[in-house]
Amino acid sequence: MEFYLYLALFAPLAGSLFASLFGASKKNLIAGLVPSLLLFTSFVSSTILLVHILSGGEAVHVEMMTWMATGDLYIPFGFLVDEVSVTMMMVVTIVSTVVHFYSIGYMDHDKAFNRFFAWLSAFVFSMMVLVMSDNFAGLFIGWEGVGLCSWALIGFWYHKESATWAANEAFIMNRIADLGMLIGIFLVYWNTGTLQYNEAFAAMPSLETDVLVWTGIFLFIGAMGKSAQFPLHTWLADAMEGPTPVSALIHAATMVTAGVYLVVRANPLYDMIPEVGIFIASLGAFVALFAASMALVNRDMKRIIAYSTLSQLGYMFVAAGLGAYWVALFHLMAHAFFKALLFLGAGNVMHAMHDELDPFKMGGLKKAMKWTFIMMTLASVALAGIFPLAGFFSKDLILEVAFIEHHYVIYSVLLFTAGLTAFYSFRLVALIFHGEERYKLFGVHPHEAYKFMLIAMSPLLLLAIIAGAFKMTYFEMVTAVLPATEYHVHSAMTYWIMTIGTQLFVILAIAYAYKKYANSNVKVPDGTSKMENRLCYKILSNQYYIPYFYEEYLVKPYRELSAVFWKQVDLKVVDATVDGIANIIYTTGEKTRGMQSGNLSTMLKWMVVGTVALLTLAVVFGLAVRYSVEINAILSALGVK
Amino acid sequence: MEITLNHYLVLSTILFAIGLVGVMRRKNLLMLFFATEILLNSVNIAFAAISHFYGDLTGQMFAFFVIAIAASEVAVGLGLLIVWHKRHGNIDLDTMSTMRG
Amino acid sequence: MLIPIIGALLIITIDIIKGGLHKTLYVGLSLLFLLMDFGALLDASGVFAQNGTVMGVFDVMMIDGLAILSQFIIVGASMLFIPLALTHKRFHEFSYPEFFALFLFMIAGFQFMVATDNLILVFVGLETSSLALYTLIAMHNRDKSFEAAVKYFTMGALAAGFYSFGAMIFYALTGSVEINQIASVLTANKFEDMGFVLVAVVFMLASFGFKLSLVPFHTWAPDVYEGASAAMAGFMSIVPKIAAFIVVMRLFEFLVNSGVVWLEIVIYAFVVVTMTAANIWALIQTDVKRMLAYSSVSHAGFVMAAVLIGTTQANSALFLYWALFTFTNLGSFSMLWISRQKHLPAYQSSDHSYDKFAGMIQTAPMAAVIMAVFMLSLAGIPPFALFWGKVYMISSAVNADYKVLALIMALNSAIAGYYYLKLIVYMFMREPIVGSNGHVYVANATLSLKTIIGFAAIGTIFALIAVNPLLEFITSFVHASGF
Amino acid sequence: MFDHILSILIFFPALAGLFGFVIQKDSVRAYGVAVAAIEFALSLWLWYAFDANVSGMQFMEFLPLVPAFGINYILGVDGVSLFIIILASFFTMIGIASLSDTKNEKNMIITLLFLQMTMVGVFAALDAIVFYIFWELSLVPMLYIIGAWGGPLRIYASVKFFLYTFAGSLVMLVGMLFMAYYFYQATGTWSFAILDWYRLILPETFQLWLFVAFFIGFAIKVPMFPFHTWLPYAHGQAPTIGSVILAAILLKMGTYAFIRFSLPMFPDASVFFMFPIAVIAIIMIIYTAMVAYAQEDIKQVVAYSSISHMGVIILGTFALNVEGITGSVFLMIAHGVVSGALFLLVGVIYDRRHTKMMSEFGGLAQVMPRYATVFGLMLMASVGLPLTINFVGEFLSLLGFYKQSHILTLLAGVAIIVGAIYMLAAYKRMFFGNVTNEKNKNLPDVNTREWLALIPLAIITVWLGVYPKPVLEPINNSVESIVQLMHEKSITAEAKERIPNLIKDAEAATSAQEAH
Repeated sequence: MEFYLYLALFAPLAGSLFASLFGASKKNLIAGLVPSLLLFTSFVSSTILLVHILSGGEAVHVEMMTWMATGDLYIPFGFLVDEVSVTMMMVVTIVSTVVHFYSIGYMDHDKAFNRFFAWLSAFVFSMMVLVMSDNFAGLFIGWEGVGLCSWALIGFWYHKESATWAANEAFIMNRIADLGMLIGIFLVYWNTGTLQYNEAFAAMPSLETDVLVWTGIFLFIGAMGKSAQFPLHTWLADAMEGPTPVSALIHAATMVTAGVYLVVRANPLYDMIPEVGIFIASLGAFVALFAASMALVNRDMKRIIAYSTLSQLGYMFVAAGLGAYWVALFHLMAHAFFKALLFLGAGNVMHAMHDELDPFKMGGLKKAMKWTFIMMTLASVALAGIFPLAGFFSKDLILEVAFIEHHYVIYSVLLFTAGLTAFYSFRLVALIFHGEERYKLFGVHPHEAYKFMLIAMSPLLLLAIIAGAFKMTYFEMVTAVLPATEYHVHSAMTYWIMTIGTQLFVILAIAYAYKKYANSNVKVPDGTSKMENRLCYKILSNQYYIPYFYEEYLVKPYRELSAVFWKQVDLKVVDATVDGIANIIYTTGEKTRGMQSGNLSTMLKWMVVGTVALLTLAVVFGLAVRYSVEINAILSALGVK
Repeated sequence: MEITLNHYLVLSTILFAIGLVGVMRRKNLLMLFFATEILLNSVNIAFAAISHFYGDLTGQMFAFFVIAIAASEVAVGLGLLIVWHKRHGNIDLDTMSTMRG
Repeated sequence: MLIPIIGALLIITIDIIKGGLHKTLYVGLSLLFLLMDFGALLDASGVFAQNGTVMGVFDVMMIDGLAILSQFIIVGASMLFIPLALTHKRFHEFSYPEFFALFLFMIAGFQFMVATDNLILVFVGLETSSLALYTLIAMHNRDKSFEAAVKYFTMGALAAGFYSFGAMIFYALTGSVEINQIASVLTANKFEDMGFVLVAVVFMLASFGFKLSLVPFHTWAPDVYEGASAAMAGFMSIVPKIAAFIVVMRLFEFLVNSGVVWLEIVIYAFVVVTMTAANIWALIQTDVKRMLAYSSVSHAGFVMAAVLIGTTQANSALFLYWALFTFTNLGSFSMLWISRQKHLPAYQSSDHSYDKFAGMIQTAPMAAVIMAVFMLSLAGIPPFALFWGKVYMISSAVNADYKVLALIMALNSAIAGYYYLKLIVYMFMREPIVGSNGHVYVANATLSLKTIIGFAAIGTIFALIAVNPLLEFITSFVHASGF
Repeated sequence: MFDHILSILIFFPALAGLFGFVIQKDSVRAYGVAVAAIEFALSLWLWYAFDANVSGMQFMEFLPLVPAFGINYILGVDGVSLFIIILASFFTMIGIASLSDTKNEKNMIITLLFLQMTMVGVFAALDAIVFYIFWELSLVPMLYIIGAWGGPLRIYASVKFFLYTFAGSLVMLVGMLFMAYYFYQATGTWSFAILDWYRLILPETFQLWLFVAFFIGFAIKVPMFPFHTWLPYAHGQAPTIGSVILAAILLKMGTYAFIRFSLPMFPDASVFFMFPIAVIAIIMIIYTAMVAYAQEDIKQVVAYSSISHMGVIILGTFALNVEGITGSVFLMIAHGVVSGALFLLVGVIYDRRHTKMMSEFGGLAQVMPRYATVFGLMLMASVGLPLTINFVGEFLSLLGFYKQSHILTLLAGVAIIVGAIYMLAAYKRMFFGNVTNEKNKNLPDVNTREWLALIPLAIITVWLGVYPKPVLEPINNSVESIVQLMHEKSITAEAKERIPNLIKDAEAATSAQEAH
């Protein structure tokens, strides 16, 4: 088994290195194929491991070598394949394999083809490290690694100002969160004396609660950054500057879910501190709604999908926060499939439309791109959570969890959000594929993507449809390590009401979306229509002015303050003092050199003056000594001691 | 009245003071040398008086040495003075301030 | 001690018998006599090591450790100086045999000065040497040197007046002119008329302050150094001062140690002011020679601290410092001496202006490196000679609990660093001035001069080998003579 | 022969430098490379012969210098100094090898060889005065390098560098003399041997004063805020090789000296001043990082970034526990490698365009992809990405200090954010976007001579990031002995409590083992 573990782990790295050999040379198909195949092997070996786990084999745990060892600190490169990590491995390898093959077509015309695959495989490697590590330090390696790769891939088209800006924003925001993560790790180490998951979690129950609370909070801050939870969410939408496959792999399926994975991984910790769990859950619910609302009015295809990702992450955190870790993980998995599918579909559309992103400028594409249309529709259905697709099983489960745990506010928020989700997903579908062909105005001639790209997407389509079927087997598996709480509404009655109610609500939302956007009188908005001038529309389309706020009140001041520190403080104060001291000495010299007038009689005067001065001193002192008795008497009379 | 040691000392002190003032005020090199002579001789007086007071000869010995040295000093001094006068045609102190700072 | 006098007389007689002989003869003769003198010193030191301090000649002469050590320095420095007369260019003072005769007389004077504790003899030695020195300076025979001589002479005369007056008061107070007698009498009567003692001390301070060029009695130093030939200046920065230091040590340390607070304070002030002020003035000089003049003033102030501290370590530090200083300072002045031109080029404001040395590393690398070594040593950069002196001196200050003084001394070296560095900057980092070729820097060089410089350089660079034996030797002598 | 390996390491380059004078101008570079290579080989042999399990000093040498005053020529290395020595010889080698064409190259190379002597000497010296000698002497060649080959402000920069450091170290010298004096008081014998001083337990007041005296000397060298202003000038004006050596080795002298002198000699004072110094370190980290962000000159960015990193090193040092100190020592090496590499990289572009202004560049990634890649790697190392050399150091340093103070560590951790900000911003300005400036249109990519220097550095950066054990282990052992010494020497209760007692812990651990 260990062999397969190493294979699964290092195959992507090999792919990345291979591709990077061609880094600076011009496009070479090999550089794309080899990594993809290596990823496939990685996928295969992950599957083997999964089978091994499913067939009741125990977790595979290897310790490759020491990384850091000093004092009492001992950090190995250790890897663990248990029920949780194998799930993640599967998700990562499946999606990334698909995305790789897809990208061979998608990046076909890009001159930096090779570089793209180098980074993409590198990302997969870091992601594997992240999920497979058996200690926090290893997790952190992957954590930073994926950050780096996402930086490089968001800024992949580095000649675009917006792309590089978004890349840096993403990296820095993640860094902010990583600081929290780091502090969390320190807390774990100094309190449990180790960073190994099992030992650390074993030691935790004996610690006092506030330590645990702080640890939980700081670790979660790290999770917030990666999973783009409020207020660190702005980078995700901007990250859409990257190539679409990147968005599909990193910013939908894998990296952004790392935060959820962390919480799930640390479930023993979070079980001990439910108050933090509640916070996580409420934040998740808030983000779910918050993101969905922004998706409602947005006019950028990819951003809409990004927001929906954000809101789905919210769902996952709700589940995780409420202790339903396996549910969170399940939704993570399901979501990965249909969201990746959605993105890849969007990628096809972009190609067809020559990188046009505004759905209002499309419409009626279903004729031109039949398969893409079908796939995206199904993906949206899954996302909306319509029976019997994947979304239904995972998402409604979360609703139930919220309901059963008696968090009715969260429940209702999530329910409402489910409606919104359905609405904006089908708003998108409708705008792109239905209605009349507005793109003709812009003189583009859309065409369906390559066959093999569509084929590459098909596994995702399949999984998006049937993933729900594995629910119980999956449950059996993960609950070996995760708290096994079955979530059943007690009375079948309420259950059916809930389920059907939700379904109806969602379907209504979908219908409304179609009615509003699928008809022929949808025009390309030009900022005049009265809806666009509504306040709420403005707020939403400006993402609640949060990016503006960051720019104005954080970035700018930082820039100005730095300038002040340099120009005013460092040069004008710190340095000036040093030079000032030197100058004072020098100028005293200049001033007093007059003493050396070179005139003999002045010199003589100086001598005499010096002598006389000394004389007077001497006389005074001498008198003082001679009459010391009297002087002391007088002083004491004056009360001086 | 009887002349005591103190009178001598006071006298020599006064002379010394005069010498000092001369040294400071005089601009003429020659006068300057005279002033220094006064200085030394004032000391001689004191030495002679004190040695008489103590009744040992050390003081007078010192005085003799002082005289001798004063003499040789004058010799050297005058030598320098003459050379200077040869070169510049004056013996004014204020002319000799080419080096300064 | 008589040896140099004999030598001087011999030189004069030779000249009387047959004039117009070449200077090399006189140089050789003086060297010879100085060597004999040195040998005699060695012998004397042997005797001293055997059976302690020796009094001689009606008990006015006193051969103790200080005397011997200081004479070593005096004679040694003179031996380093004499060969500098063999310059490439003709400087006519050296063509007079009187020059060498006077020189030897001067040495004798200094030796007398240090080898006695009788104020009369000190006075005699002081004046003999000074008078000779005035003449030697004047013999350089340029306007500036005459001016220098006159200034030095006049102030010297005043100083002599002060000295004799001070001595007179001491005599009046104690009826003796022997320092140890004075000391014993004063301590016997518990300094009852402190006022007068202090007055006497003031006059002594004034006269020796002049010799040691303590601010504000230093005003002669820069001018005289500038006026005198570089070699003579280097000599002046070492020999007269060590002689004066010995007398000051003899005279003041018993006063300081017997708790005359006033004197302690005053000397403290002198030390600090001299060090700092001289450093500050040295910063702004444009002529290297003048800068070195001020720097020697500040070094004197630095060493004056030993008199203040007055422990055995401090006194040994004084000798160690001065021995090392001899090498370094003579070396650097000789470097100026060999770069001495007869006529100033247009771009030079004075004989040794800084810009004369611009870009020296490219035109005369070897000379530049040696000069740099001397400068670094003066700045107290380890492991060059003066560093060890500084360390030992500061350490002695520390050990005597003069913490602040130690800090001031240290920081002064930092200030001093600037102007030594200035020369290095000119030599290594500036571009050479057009029309100056490397020859300028060795215009005046001959084998003997180079030898001396090499000698000084080696002494400066490899000082750390010599430090230990030197230290042990000095300490034992100083200790044995009760300082 | 190898009993005197350290002396050989110190004086071989100097002697070779002397011989260098006679060598013909054009072939002197080859000579320099050869000498430096031999030196490097020797230093590697030192590592090979070094016994990692011994925590004490090794290859000790003793030679009386001024026994009358207790000054002796004592050498020795332990895990702390070993790798900095190797680093020094390594950088001299690649520095000379990759030296771009300079006027009077000969002087430069000879100067570098002398500089190497002083550098190795500082880290090998075990006698305060010998240490001081090399410490001061190291200023002179650097003064010359900056002043003779530097930019327009070179003279101001070099003199400032020299005087500032000189003044500081003079105060330190006074401190040393005090120390020797106290030792004399206590034992009746003069000694400047550091190992003797270790045995001396000082009353706290003395410790405080001495600590301050030493601190001034070290702080200026490090340089710590607010004594740092000489550094930007020195770096800004120095030629590439000068900046490389300065950043890679000379700055480490200060931090090394903290570990060698301040900590073991004044444990209580170290504890007493821990928080003030930590605050200074945090100011260094954040403030200088912001200043770096404001720079327009890429070299200045790197210069200020080194100050920022030195802040982390200081913080780790004053964590006063094994994790922290080990981390800081490792970070010294890491920062040496990375900042050295960064300065080399800046030099690469400077040689091509003779400007360091970032506004002059932009879109370089298209013109010089390989250059961009190496720069990117070093940049990521400098922002402390895991699996690069810097991360190990920063992680351990912060981890260590977290034991002492949570909130301060949180503040110091901001380093990983602000560091990313200025570095990414600089990288963006230089490499991303389109090539706007005509002059950049066809710049040649990195050439072989530059690869010669960059590839080894890149390899080290990753290798030690992935597998730091061979370096970390010896450091760890030596640091453990230092910490233990501090614990035993400390007299105040607070110090006892803040400085961990390893032996006790060890016993506790073993007993726990038995319990299982």
